[in-house]
Amino acid sequence: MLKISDLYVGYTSVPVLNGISLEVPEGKIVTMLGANGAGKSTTLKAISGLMPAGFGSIRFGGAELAGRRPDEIVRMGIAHVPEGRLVFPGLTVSENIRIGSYLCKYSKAELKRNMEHQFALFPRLAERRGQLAGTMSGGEQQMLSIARALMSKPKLLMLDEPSLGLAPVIIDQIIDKITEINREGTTVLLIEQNAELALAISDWAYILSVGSVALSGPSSEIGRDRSILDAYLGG
Amino acid sequence: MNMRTDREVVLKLSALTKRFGGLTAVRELDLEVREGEICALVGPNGSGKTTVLNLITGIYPVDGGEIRFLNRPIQGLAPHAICWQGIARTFQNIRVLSQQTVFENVLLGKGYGNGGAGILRTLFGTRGHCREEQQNAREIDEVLEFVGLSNLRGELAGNLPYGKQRILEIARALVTGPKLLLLDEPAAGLNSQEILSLMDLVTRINARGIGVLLIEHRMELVGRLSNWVYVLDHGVKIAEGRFESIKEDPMVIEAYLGRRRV
Amino acid sequence: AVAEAKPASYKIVHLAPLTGDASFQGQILVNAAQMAVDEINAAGGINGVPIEYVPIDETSSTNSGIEAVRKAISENPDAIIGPNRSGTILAAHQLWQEAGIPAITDGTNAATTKQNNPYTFRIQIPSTFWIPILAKTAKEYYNASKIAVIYGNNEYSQGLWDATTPALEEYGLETVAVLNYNDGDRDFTSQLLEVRKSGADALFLYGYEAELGLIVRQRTELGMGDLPVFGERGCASPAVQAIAGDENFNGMVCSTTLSQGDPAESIQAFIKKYGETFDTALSPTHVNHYDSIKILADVIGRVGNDHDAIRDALAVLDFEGALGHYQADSEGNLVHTIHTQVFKDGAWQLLLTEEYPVE
Amino acid sequence: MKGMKNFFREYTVFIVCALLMVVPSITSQYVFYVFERGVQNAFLVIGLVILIGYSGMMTLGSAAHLAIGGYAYGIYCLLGLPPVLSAAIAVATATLLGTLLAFPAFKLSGPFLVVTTVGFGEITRILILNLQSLTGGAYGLSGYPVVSQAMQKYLYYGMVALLLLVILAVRRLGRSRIGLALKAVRQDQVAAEVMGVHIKRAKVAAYALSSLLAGLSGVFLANLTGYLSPDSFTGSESATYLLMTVMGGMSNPTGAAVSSVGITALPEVLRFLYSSRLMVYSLALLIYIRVKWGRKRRVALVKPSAQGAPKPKGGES
Amino acid sequence: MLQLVLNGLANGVLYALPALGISLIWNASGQFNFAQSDLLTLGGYIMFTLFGTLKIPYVPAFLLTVAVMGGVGYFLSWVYFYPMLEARVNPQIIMIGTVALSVFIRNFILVVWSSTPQRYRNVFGSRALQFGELFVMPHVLWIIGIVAALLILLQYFLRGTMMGTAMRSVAQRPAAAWLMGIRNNRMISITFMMSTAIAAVAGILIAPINTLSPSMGSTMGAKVMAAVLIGGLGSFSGALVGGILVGVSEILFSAFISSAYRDVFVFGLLVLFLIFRPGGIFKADISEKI
Ligand SMILES: Nc1ncnc2c1ncn2[C@@H]1O[C@H](COP(=O)(O)OP(=O)(O)OP(=O)(O)O)[C@@H](O)[C@H]1O
Ligand SMILES: Nc1ncnc2c1ncn2[C@@H]1O[C@H](COP(=O)(O)OP(=O)(O)OP(=O)(O)O)[C@@H](O)[C@H]1O
Ligand SMILES: [Mg+2]
Ligand SMILES: [Mg+2]
Repeated sequence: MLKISDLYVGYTSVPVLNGISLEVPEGKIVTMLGANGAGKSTTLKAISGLMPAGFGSIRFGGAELAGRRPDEIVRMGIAHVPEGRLVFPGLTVSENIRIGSYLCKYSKAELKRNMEHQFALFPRLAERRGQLAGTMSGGEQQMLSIARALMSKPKLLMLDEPSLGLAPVIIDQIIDKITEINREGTTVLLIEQNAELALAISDWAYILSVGSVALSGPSSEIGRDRSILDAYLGG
Repeated sequence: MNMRTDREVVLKLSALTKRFGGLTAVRELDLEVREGEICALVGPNGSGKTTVLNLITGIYPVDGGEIRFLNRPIQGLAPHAICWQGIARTFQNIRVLSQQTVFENVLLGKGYGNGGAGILRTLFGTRGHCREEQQNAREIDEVLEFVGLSNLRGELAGNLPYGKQRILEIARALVTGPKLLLLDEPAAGLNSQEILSLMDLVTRINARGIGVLLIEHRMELVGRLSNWVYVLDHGVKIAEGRFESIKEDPMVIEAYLGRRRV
Repeated sequence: AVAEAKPASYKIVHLAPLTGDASFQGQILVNAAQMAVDEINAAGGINGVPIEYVPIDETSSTNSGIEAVRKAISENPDAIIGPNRSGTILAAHQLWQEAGIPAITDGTNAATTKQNNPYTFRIQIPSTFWIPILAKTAKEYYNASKIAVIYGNNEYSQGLWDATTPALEEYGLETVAVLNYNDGDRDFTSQLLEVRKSGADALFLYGYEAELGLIVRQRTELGMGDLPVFGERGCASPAVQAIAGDENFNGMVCSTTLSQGDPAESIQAFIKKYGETFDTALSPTHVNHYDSIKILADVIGRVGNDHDAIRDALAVLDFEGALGHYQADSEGNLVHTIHTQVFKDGAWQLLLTEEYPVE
Repeated sequence: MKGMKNFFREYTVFIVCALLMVVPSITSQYVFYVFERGVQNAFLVIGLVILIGYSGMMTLGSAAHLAIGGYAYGIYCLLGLPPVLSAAIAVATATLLGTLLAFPAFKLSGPFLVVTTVGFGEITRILILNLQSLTGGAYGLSGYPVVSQAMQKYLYYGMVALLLLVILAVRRLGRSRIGLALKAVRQDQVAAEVMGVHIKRAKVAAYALSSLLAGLSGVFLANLTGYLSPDSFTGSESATYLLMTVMGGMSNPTGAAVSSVGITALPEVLRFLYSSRLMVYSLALLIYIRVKWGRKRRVALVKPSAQGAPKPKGGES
Repeated sequence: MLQLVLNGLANGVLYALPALGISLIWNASGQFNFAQSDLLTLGGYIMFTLFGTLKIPYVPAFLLTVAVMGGVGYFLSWVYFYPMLEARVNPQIIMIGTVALSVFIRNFILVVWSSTPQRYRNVFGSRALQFGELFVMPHVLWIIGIVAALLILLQYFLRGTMMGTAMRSVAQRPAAAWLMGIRNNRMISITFMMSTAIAAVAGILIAPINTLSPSMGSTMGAKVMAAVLIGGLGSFSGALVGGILVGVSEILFSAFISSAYRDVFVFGLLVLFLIFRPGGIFKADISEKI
């Protein structure tokens, strides 16, 4: 479904991504692991167009993404839960969730049903519908960011460290949710620092090291040898 | 209360309360950190942990109760004054000066207004001023070495990866010369390997005699580091004790840990 | 001045506000002067030498005005016309004094000619004379006895107010209300209602165009249209008329240099020609520099282009211009005939003509 | 390459001041005056570098500080104090009154602060306009002793020398802990306070220094023009100073000096445009701002094949 | 006394009208546009040309002016605001750019229309309505109505519609808004079109009441901004209340205390407000979450 070949991306003149190639097959959960600064977030930003791709190609279901604006890419069915939450601080919790469905022309009833879905998943948010997102706690904002992305019914869902700052009990729920929506047909590209967790639910894993793919394989295999994994994660 | 060191109390919160509009974020909280201890503060999201740090460091005004540090009440003091008393912290949402270099960010921890750095001395570039600057630079380099950021000294802080920025915040806090360090989710965004080196760092900091109050959701870290754990839920303390006993507490499991992990 | 070789041209620099809030006045000043220059040059110049006319933007602020004066002096002209702003004149007059260049300034503030600068001339009547003629008109044509005064908090209007009390006393008029406002004010209801309460039968009004127009208009809006308004020459500006609207302008009495209602043939010819040459409306207040050029041409034609000779000639000037009769007083004011006129039924009518009494 | 750039950054200030020094001997009176005004403005603008460039506290009231300095000088002189003493007290007065603005600035930022400074500027101007007995009101203030025409040249040399010292000192300030505290005011006050930075004191320092420089500039202005009028200290003058600060690169004192001289001269250079002068002038500034900052920062990647770049796995592209 | 309050009201609604535009931009783009008051003047001049000079009937001329000014807003967002926002330029620099823009527009007007004050007919009638002892100009009632209508419309648009929410989200977190599929550049263009259109409405209404001159807007500008802040930046009701408060209190002050120090009073009032109630009257009481 998503195929990245030989991608170079950089901030200044120094490339952060050094010719990355990876593939996300339809209907699967693929995870990216790697040390701090390996370039995982940069890869997602390149896919969703937040970072312009330098060289190489990013193909999504046959269409080339490189060079397009983020809103076009998102319109093609990609949702990106960015690093650092990026909720809209001056919008209320409800408004934040509602804006997640900006592209889906839901009817009033559908919108309401979908929002209630999210509130059921995160009861904490339901308690705080009217609160400004900027005053929510870190973990609450993380929930909001995920809920917002789930509103849009994407074909490909990209999550950048969804468990960041969440209480263990919530992480469990999120993991369940990810597998659930994957079962319903959404492809998932997941970045996760908690390698065990990520490997447990994903089908395929890529390990990034200083801007290139160091290792890839079925998650079950990658997870088997901790020592190799630890070597790469050490940065 | 089973087996806690009976060393001197460094920080003592009694009946601390904070309200935001109709919401009580922290309710009647009693909490102590003792000398040389690593205490952990855990709890579900939005249970008021960060708010407690904000109250201690004077960012939010206290609505009720008392905060004593080294036996002196500190509530009502301005944040910088509290820092000068010896409390330093990091932030859950990283707050480095992204347009400044790593070195400058750490220099910020040297403060302004508590001696040294006089305007006239700076403008005229007196000898004393230069000596002070060199002294500061040496100290900062030493701290950067200690946390392992020496090689990034001249890098813009905003360009560092997430994890490194967290370490940078710790370095900045160390330079203030704290007696108590408050860490708000230092392990967020770190992978298992990096968590190991963070643990090592915190242990080394603690070994310098600096007390630590740690907020964390990564239980492996809490379990390995902390002498004492406080659990908050909805702003109320629901349990305290050693990690081993806390993790068996049904209330804590229900509200926070979840069943799968146990 | 007989054997001297003639220069290629006589250079006259004209400082006028061409940018900023007063720029429309500056444009009229320059238009009028340009008209005179063109006429003279078309007729062969001054003794065969053409005038080189250089307008320089004085801007509407004092600070950059000073820079403009320096610029003007650096052009090394035979004479300067302007500046137009009293502030600029006060700030910069020493510059042309040091350079020894005579300047025919146009500031409304009488202090400008009291600086002991023999090179400063001023094509103006002291405000001490503008006001008495208004008072006289009020008394003789309107039978007024109780006067209300509204003036703006600016240097120009305050200068006029200073001259008002003695003038009113001279004609035995009683001041029943004195009110002021700040530049930029847009609502004058309270001042006008105050005037009405005072039972005044004439209103003396000093200020800049924008506020004048609004006050005159709001007077009618509040149903005080019958109260005659007396204003110094600024009131005759077409801008004031435009803001107030013709229908609200009836009963406006102005003292002016040139009266559009003046039936004299030369005046009507001038007005006609101006209208044909430029598309900006003629403002009777600002066309004086037509005569300034004519005066300089006359003087240079008589004494040549030596700065001090020009200065000396200006100091004893007695010149019959197209728009009036000009005489120098002891301070260097080039005083001239003035009139009062009233706007009635859509046109200006001449009321009074007065020659300034030079001692 | 980088060394060269650093060298340039360190030493341009000397080159600039040396160039300014030779101005009076090679130009006409009129051009010289423009330079004098430029250098005089530079003091104020360097003050704004501290206030806006370092600490991010915008102001549209800087002309008021200038006015206070100038008027205070004139008034003290007219009260009979000797000029040098008057100048010193005038600068002190400007510093004191300017520092008052730090107090609203404790709480305010962004547009709130800007509009407050607009208000401060207006209040000052109206007071000058209305306190006639002291300030001459709308008639303006003149008649106080000024540096004579003959001595102007030496005043100018003095100003340039002082400018050099001020630039060096302000630059040192920028690199010091105080400068860092000021930069933290702009970027993250909360973090700085928690790290022990006395933010209020830093703000007071910034206002004090910048109004000191503005006061100094005002005293020079009073001496250059010999006449002060309230219309020289309006909001649009403040806006011009703001633009000078931006054009100088916001937090670069040397740049501020260069842009002060340049922008002071620009309207003079544009005189030939007559009435469209200010239009062209402001448009030029706007375009400059747009082009300098608003360009899309396209990522310039080293071609993977280029020498020195890390070798890609998959060969050339 | 009552008459004075009425005058203040008449004065205040003129502040409230442009204040709405400033609040809109603040909400919908997080920018503070110093050129807003000059855009207002520009609107007045375009109306002057269409209605006063070319004698196009009022309503079509009105609509045409608003449309032209909307175009100006689009143009400005396209050549200036959007590229600056996209390049993530420090908002201060963007704001300073608007200062230059303001000078430009004022001088552009000066060059095109000259500085001669102008006027066109006040269609709401030029005789004060008399109620007993009190005088009210008919336009005051009209403008109050228009401000109220705009206020309700804007409030509904920004809070109640998806588009309004999207606009605010672009202002707060452009990157995240992009990820919601919102076209930032189009949103920003629409924001500026709306704000210049509102400026045009304000200019059209104010010009025949005040005097149309190149500095018409900027002489009001500082006090409009004070009104916005007193009312609460970003709040539409605040714009109305702040405008009226400034308008009424300055008239009362100049009537009873001193007209010379009137502006000192207005800005003093502002400073007091900012000290004791930073954020103004209508301010959502939120403290930043650390
Ligand atoms: N604005 C920037 N300018 C320059 N370099 C940057 C910038 N942002 C990030 N980088 C660099 O890009 C590299 C990759 O960053 P990226 O955020 O993709 O890493 P990551 O794998 O997601 O790490 P993390 O685990 O911290 O999220 C890092 O080395 C970082 O220093
Ligand atoms: N400034 C504020 N205004 C309003 N509510 C606030 C504010 N700050 C915090 N809150 C609320 O107080 C509660 C406690 O927040 P706090 O940040 O202390 O939680 P936390 O325990 O740190 O959670 P997390 O683990 O997610 O970081 C939250 O529900 C939050 O929404
Ligand atoms: Mg990342
Ligand atoms: Mg927290």
